[in-house]
Amino acid sequence: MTAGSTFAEDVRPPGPVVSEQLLLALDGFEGPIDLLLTLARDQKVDLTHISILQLANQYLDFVAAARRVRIELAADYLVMAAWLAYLKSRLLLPEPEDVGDEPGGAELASALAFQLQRLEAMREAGARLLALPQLGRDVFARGAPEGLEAEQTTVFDVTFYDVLKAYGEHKRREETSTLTIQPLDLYSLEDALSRLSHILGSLPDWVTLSSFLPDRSDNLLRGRSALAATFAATLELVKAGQVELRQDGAFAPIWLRRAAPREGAAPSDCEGAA
Amino acid sequence: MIDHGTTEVHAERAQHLRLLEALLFASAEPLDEATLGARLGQGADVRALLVELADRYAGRGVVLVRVGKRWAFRTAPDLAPRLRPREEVSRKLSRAAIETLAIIAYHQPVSRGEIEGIRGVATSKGTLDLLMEQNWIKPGRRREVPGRPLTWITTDHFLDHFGLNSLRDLPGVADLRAAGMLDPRPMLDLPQAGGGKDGEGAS
Amino acid sequence: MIDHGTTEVHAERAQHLRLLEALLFASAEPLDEATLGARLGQGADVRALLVELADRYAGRGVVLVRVGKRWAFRTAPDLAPRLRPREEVSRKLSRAAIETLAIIAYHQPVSRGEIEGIRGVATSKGTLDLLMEQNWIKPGRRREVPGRPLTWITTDHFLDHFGLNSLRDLPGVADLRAAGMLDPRPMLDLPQAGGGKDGEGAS
Repeated sequence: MTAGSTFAEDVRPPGPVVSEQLLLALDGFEGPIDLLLTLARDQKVDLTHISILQLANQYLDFVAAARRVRIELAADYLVMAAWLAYLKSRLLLPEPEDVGDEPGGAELASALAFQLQRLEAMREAGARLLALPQLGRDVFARGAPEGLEAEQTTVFDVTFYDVLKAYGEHKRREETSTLTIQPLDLYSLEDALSRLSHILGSLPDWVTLSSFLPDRSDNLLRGRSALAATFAATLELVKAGQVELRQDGAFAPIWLRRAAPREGAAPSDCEGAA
Repeated sequence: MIDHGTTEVHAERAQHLRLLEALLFASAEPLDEATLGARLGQGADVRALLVELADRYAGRGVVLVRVGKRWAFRTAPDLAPRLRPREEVSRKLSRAAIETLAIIAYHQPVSRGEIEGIRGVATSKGTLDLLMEQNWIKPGRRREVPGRPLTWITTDHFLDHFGLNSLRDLPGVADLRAAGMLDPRPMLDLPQAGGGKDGEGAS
Repeated sequence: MIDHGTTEVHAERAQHLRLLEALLFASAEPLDEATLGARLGQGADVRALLVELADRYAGRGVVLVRVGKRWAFRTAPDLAPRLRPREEVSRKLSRAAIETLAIIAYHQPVSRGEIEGIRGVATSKGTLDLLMEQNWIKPGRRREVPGRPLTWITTDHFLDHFGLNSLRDLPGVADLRAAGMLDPRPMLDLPQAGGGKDGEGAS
């Protein structure tokens, strides 16, 4: 920065003095390049013939003036000022011999000139682009396009079976909705016990268990439950010592008789458990 | 002198036609003659211009039509199938709709109230609409009871669609039962007397 | 015999033209030749038909224009002052947005870093967003350099919006190219507003 002010004092810029207007417009600039481009336009020459040295001076003056008026100045402007001061020194001093890869002052200057020209060119291009007839502003598309989408017709996938099934399900629901659960007609253990005890007194000798079964052949379920209940009842009676049981082989008929009041001969004693 | 004048008139008329064309093309709504006249400016015979423009487009892929008192470009009606090809989308019918259809088929003529009574749930209007849209049901006579409710019956298209010759061919409840369509879901296969699985047909 | 044949060919061509006209009228968006070809059916020389149709509409109030590889009917640009709605509420684009759009249009594909290099300032977040919202730009390929920066390119809608047949029709593009203004010249590492933290531009 010191370099900038030093230069500003040493070499009076040939360009116009920094205008107050420009200072006031500082906030409107989009950064240092934008400002440089505006300053360059002040040279009122074709950008291809711009004097970068003069431009650097203008910029440095501007920054110096800006810092006198307003203390705060975005860092970018100061960085650019430093860079331009450097560029200026490279332009004014003879090129050193030993720079190697580093670009020379003239190269840097032309690169900066190109950058400015290109930005200017893009600004002009943007303006020309926006001057073209625009759709919806100057040129219009069809206001009420019919559209090209296929017209969709819905086809319901229902078979006759679906209809019948729906009706069947409906009927069934109707039926089940009035269904009362009927008690199962089963022959109970109590029934069997009372029946057995009742008949038992009149038994002289061995009788098959099946002959005790109530005659309910019309109802298979009741018949089976009677068999099971009667068998369970005989076991109960055996346990109570009132009945003797005998079976002569697997799946053979089961025999029973009233138990003799404590006599030894009971060949079925062990078989009774079978 | 006269030639010059006619050329000018000609050019103006052509320009009017161009503007008319562009205005009608760009508008989202049909435009009436007053609006068009205001846009064309004084001295334009809008009606005559419109007729001329319509003539130019006659027989083309796009035609100028009058909609009420307004004008609009439309694609030619005969091209509609080529512009918007029909596409069939297959969808499942809701259970409620199928059941409603079945009940109408079996109980017809049946009023909406009766359908609801049979189904035990309210029937949405959309369901009957949908079935009518498919041309499966149609309104029958009004029932001569208070409120004179409309009844619903099935259409010939219903018979056609489901491949029935007549409503008499609709399987009866007994047939449905025999076909197992009334079977409760197998729960406990209790051995009933005569335990044969096919004993139900007798009932 | 021959006469009959030619008449038939003639009639088919006329019908193709009608359909083409209707398709383009009916569509809200420009249509590409493949789509049109599919609609016309096999054997239709879509390109030739389009050229004929465009010829017929030349000089009229509505014209057939080519937008990139697609075609659309649009009102004639010269009628703009007569068609433009009175109260123009077109949103003003910011200078940054216009510049960015121009850079993308003329330099595409171009990375954000490159845009910033050209403009000398960081691109505010809203700028690319806004341009994308207008459907004027879209992301292109990533550049195969370190960091793989995303590039930006213009859309077909950009061409449509500005009435361009192709990017070659961008105003002054040939001159700019000839003057080297569109060269992908490596950028000078000038100090940038916004601090140039991403070195994309320098690469």
